[in-house]
Amino acid sequence: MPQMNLIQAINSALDVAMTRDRTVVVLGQDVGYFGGVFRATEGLQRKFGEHRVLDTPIAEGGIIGAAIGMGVNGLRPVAEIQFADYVYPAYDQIVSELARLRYRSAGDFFAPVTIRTPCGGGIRGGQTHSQSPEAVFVHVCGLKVVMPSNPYDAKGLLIAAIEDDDPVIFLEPKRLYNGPFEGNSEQPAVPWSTHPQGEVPAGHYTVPLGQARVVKSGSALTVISYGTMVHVATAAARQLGLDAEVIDLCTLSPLDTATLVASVKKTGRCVVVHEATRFGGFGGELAATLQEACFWHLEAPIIRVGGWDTPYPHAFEWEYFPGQARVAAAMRQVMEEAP
Amino acid sequence: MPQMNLIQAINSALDVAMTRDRTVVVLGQDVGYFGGVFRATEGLQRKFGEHRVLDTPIAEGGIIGAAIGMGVNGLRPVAEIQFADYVYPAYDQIVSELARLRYRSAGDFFAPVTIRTPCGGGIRGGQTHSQSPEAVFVHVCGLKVVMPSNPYDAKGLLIAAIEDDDPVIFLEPKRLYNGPFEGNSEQPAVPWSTHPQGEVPAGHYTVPLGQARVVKSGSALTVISYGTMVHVATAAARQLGLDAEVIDLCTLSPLDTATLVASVKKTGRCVVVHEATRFGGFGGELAATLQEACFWHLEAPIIRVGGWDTPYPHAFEWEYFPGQARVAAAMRQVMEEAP
Amino acid sequence: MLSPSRLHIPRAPARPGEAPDFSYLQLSAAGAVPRPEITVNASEVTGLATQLVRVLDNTHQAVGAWHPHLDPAELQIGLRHMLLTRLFDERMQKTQRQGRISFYVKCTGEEAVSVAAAMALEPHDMLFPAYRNQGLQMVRGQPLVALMNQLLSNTGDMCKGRQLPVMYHSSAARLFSISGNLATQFPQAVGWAMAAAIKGEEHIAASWIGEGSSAAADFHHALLFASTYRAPVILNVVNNQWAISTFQGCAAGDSPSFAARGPGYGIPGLRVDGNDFLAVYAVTRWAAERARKGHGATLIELVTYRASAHSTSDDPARYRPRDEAERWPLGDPIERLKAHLCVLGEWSEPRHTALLEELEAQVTVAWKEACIFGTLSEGPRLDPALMFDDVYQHLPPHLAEQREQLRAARAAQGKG
Amino acid sequence: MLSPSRLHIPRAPARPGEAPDFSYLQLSAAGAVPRPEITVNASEVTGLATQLVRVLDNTHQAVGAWHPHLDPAELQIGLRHMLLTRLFDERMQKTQRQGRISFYVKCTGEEAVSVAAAMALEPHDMLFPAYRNQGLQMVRGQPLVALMNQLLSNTGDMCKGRQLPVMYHSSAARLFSISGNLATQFPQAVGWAMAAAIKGEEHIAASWIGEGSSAAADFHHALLFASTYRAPVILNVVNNQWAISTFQGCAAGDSPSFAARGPGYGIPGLRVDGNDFLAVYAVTRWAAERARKGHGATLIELVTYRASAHSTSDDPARYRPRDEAERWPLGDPIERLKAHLCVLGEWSEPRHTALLEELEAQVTVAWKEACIFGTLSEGPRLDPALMFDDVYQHLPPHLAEQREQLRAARAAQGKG
Ligand SMILES: Cc1ncc(C[n+]2csc(CCOP(=O)(O)OP(=O)(O)O)c2C)c(N)n1
Ligand SMILES: Cc1ncc(C[n+]2csc(CCOP(=O)(O)OP(=O)(O)O)c2C)c(N)n1
Ligand SMILES: [Mg+2]
Ligand SMILES: [Mg+2]
Repeated sequence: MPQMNLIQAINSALDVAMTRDRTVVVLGQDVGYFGGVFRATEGLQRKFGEHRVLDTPIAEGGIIGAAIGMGVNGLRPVAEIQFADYVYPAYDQIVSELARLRYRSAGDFFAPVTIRTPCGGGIRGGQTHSQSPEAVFVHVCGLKVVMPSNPYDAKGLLIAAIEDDDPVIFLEPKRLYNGPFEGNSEQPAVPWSTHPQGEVPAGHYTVPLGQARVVKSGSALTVISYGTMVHVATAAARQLGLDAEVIDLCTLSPLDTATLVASVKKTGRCVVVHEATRFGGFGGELAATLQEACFWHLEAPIIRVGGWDTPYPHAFEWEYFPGQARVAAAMRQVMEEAP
Repeated sequence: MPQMNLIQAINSALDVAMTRDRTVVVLGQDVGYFGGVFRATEGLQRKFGEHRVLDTPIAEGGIIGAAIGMGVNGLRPVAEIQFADYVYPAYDQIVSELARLRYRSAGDFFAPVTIRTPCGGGIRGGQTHSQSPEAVFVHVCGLKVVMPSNPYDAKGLLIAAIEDDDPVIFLEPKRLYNGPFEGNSEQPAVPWSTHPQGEVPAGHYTVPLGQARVVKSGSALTVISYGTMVHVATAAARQLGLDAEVIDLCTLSPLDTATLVASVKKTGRCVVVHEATRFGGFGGELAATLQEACFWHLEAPIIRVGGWDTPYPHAFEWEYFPGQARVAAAMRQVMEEAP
Repeated sequence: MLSPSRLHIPRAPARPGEAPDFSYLQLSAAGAVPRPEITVNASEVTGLATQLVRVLDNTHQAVGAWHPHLDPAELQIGLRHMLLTRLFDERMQKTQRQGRISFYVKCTGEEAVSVAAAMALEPHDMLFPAYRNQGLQMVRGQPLVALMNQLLSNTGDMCKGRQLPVMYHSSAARLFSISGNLATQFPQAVGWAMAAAIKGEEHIAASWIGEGSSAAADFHHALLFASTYRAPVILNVVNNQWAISTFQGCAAGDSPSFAARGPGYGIPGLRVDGNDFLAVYAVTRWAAERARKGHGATLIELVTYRASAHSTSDDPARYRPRDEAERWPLGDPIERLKAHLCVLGEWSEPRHTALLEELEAQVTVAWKEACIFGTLSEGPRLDPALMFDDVYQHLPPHLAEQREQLRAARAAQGKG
Repeated sequence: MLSPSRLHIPRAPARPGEAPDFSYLQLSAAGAVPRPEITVNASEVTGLATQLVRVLDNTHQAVGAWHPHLDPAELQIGLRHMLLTRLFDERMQKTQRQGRISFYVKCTGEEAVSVAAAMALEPHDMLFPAYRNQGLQMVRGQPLVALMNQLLSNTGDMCKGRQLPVMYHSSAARLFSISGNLATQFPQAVGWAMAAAIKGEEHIAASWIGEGSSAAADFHHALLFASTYRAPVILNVVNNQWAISTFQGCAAGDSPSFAARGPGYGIPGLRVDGNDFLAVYAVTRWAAERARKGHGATLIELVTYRASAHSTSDDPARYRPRDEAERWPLGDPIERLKAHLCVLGEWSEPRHTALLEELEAQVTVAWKEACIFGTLSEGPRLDPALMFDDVYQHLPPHLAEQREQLRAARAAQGKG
């Protein structure tokens, strides 16, 4: 099976989707001739032509507004926002229009738009190239929100997102583009080619939206995470020698609550981990839901680990990032907690 | 003491702030000559002149962008967004600029902008005049987020917000503009003049930001809420004859966690109520924080009540709205819950 | 702040208690404005952005290069659509006053803007309306009962009770779903047109926003994307002089006109008498041909006047002179087309009266039929559980659960 | 989709492997463009949006109505600032290549855009720069060490380690904090200028964005608000032909120029040779006087060329011909001013060499001093606990708690 890094997997997903379905079009800043600043769309314009891979002006609101119109007219647009930090100028078109079109027209209109955007820190991007804004999308009903943690899932989820008739916010943890990352920037980088999830089928397949994946089953505690933090959390559990059940959400909304509840009922302990700032973050939804559903099974409070409630500072990237130490501390706490 | 409804209290706060401080300016759509579609700025332009009460073009992003510049240049702008549903075109300027300016310049620059906007449903406004978007602001560090539940607090909090050097999102539950509302649209409307919190001092006072208020102390369970839902929750508890401790957050961010934790530790039971859609809503943060801080005191899971996870539908406003019945059901549940 | 303010404040020419003043309006004589080839470059026709295309002169004759030479039968159809629009508006306003619907928006005085434009377009062209374009619905043959059902949020409501009144839609009639968020449809129309071009189709898109809404970012995005990709789209700005209480000068600033925003993007901007059915028709037709033949977008400013309140929630007497509407210099679009038809010998007072009666009866019949589907207070009601549909294509588990909760709660209350 | 696409796709005139082609550029001869009164209306000077204001002719003489008649000493200062900007850029680029700083952005070839403009403004005027305007920092006397400390995120960093390199600020020098989000500063500058007018002050604001950034909604908001309130502001669009890999034609579409967007808003749009120090100075001065005297805003398009990569993360050879920079028809701003001074007899090769040496030494000394405050890999480091400051004016409880957690965790690891 071919080895792909996460960028190549995204590229392959776009290639496969565009080959199978002539209505799939790609648009965004620098995605055409250049192939994208992260090379996710490399070669697509050459292969599918300038009319299906469009370089756009730097106007995120215009990109999504136009993509909605294209979607209404029978195309399946995949829009790239160059960094998740720059999605906010499009927030109105996404929230007020894209998410609500099917609802407000009682199903008469819809726009199957997929919005891809690199998110997360760990590349010295400072406060405007590091954000993880999933929380401001999961709260918007009508949107689906996806974040893969590896090349295999990335390709399968992206194809599923493109083929889905609902709008999907597809967040790509850019720190994982080249290899898995366990949270230690001083360790030598590992490429995806050394990782089983770097094995990616060349052709068409989907990873269904709306399903969480048990990365590793275990009985001591449940660790719920997504994106980069899946690797950090797995490593932290390994480091502590804990038999953790690690769950990768894959799709954040709609949420696969059943899988989470089953796991927490089994283990009785739970840590939720994300890279975004914690206050008002998606971890709140997860912890709130699980304490309600699993209250009588819980042996310790559910603990959330997230980025500090500050912008992502350039110089203190690794003190900001919720690395193995912080995740491990939380795991230790839920294991030890007693009245 | 004068009787004021919530609109008059807002108007009085603006009047007092503008009288005391010549740098306070008001801007927004229809706020000038007309006095605002809800009349919140009535009479201000006549009193303070066209140069301090500005009618603006219909460009929310431009309003906040300009307000930031004004704030940087020594003014204290109070911007009105006509409905909270229309704040999204300004989301980028709010999140990327207003919230981060002090941080990114290490305190060298800041913009003391207050953004007032009517939120919430209950006035047959349909999906674009009913939203409660607090969750997409509380997650943004650097912003303060406030929602009053009565005229007295509204005036005191708004003056505090204007005088604060941090940016404040000031959400006004429009269903409360004319009177308290306990969630039953079929009951005759009650004006604020019949309510003690409709007594509002004419002059200057502040209600400090960052402090929750115990509306009614009690021992059976803690009910945490804000805005319109404070009244609904209080009525639901009364209806059930429960000795509930009802807490009005007043400021959602930064959150007065200490008051909440103390109460939940005391009562051991908690219901969180808001009008916004539940999934990914602010209730998640509250429940997650409290189950962590009060785990060993909890005798039942914390239950959240919110709007359904759909847009606010015009015809089913009262089925959508989390009224007394739904809140009461949740209270009953936390009181009865057993393993 | 010791010095007096130096800020410029745009002022409405007249407020309540003052005499209406339309001297700011630049008018051209009927027939005075040249009609360029559709292949023209924006920079060659910048004059069209400040002149005013008019066809009907003071004697109600059609004159000049923009005269569209329509068949009288066509004009009669236009008159019928405009009259129906007006009668419908009046009746619906009344039903709102009676508490039968929650909200309404009239387009009185602006009927030609929508009716003439829709008639100048092809059935397959896609329309992206604002909330004040009911004439588009009429021309595209939307049944009055269907519109009324939407206004009533009743069991026949095309929106399943989800939208405020007037937020119609019909994919079959190629009428896009109306949004409560101003101007968002403008870049969407451009995207739709881009898709039509990508698919190699000849269909074009057209969209309408108010002059106040032209301040929105979406206006800029629409012009920019239309320019970059030469999208086959017509972008209409309906300048009815008011945005709720705010005078058009607030959104215009020092702009020579709203049409004048076009040439800066390389898009021709045309200013047209929005109360002149023939002029609106002709200009729309020109822009449609231009778009269809691959020459790109056109920005059209339709100069008209919002003769009624902003909506049923508004009282214009608070912010503009009471008699301003009467003093509007471009007259009434229905009266003007009627007079033209009379001059042509193709219309008469008796025919007009008969038509009015016919249309009123039509509205009355439709209203009765609609009420059978329920009103705000009476008759059948949609199942509230419908509120969970169409959030997504397929109902996800959490919404299924919430729907169950609602059903159970209603059952417990003896409802549903 | 059986038919071929009819969409128009804007194309760069040349891509790698093709011959550079600047035939699309409309140039005017030096001295050819008239200089209007500052009281002029936008509509009277639409021609200025497509012509090109130039002062320096082919023989390096200053000619025409826009000749600002600056003192040679002033010109020498301008040359010094531009040279310092370039040397600084080159040295900082090298330090990035050596891994001493994480990121850098050069403005090579665009030095006049910032230096001449800043010199034409008053010290109390407020500047809202983009990330490629380091010349503004030089003219406003920002110490090199302070700039370097920011680049290094070291213990002397004005941003306390929070911002990417080049995101400088100084309230004392009236240089606004640079944002990573494109164009957001444009409407902020307008708001600042509105406040100055409200306070009755004579200070004006100026802001700069790239031509690619003019696509952002903020561009529209800025022009609109500037027009509505006649804000005393100068809005500069630096057209350096490229936005990363995207050619200027993508944001321009069919627009005659970026300056041409102005007149549609009633704002004069001037197109100026951005590599002609004197022309940039003269046009900025004109716009500043206009703003200061209450005649409102000006939109200036500065036609220049981004001679280097977009940033240290970019390789332009992937998307444009390698020799494109050399073929840029408007030359190099430093060379041109130098030649002009030489022609005036106010400069010479030996003086130039001496100045270069002096400035290089200055940069070297500053770098050594900055390194004492720490680099990415060596020397002292800011206390990470600083990251919790300035989120709010006063530290709220939850951040105090998080700061404690960080301190405790670091102490446990034997750090901090
Ligand atoms: C984004 C947004 N901001 C504000 C509003 C509130 N609003 C509704 S209609 C209106 C005035 C619109 O005026 P105009 O565009 O001129 O259209 P007209 O009503 O005159 O047809 C305003 C401010 C809104 N619906 N959407
Ligand atoms: C809102 C936003 N969108 C996208 C980006 C990513 N980005 C950074 S620089 C750039 C190109 C800007 O080009 P231009 O405005 O021409 O300025 P130049 O770099 O040429 O000086 C882009 C797309 C961003 N920083 N902000
Ligand atoms: Mg209007
Ligand atoms: Mg550029």
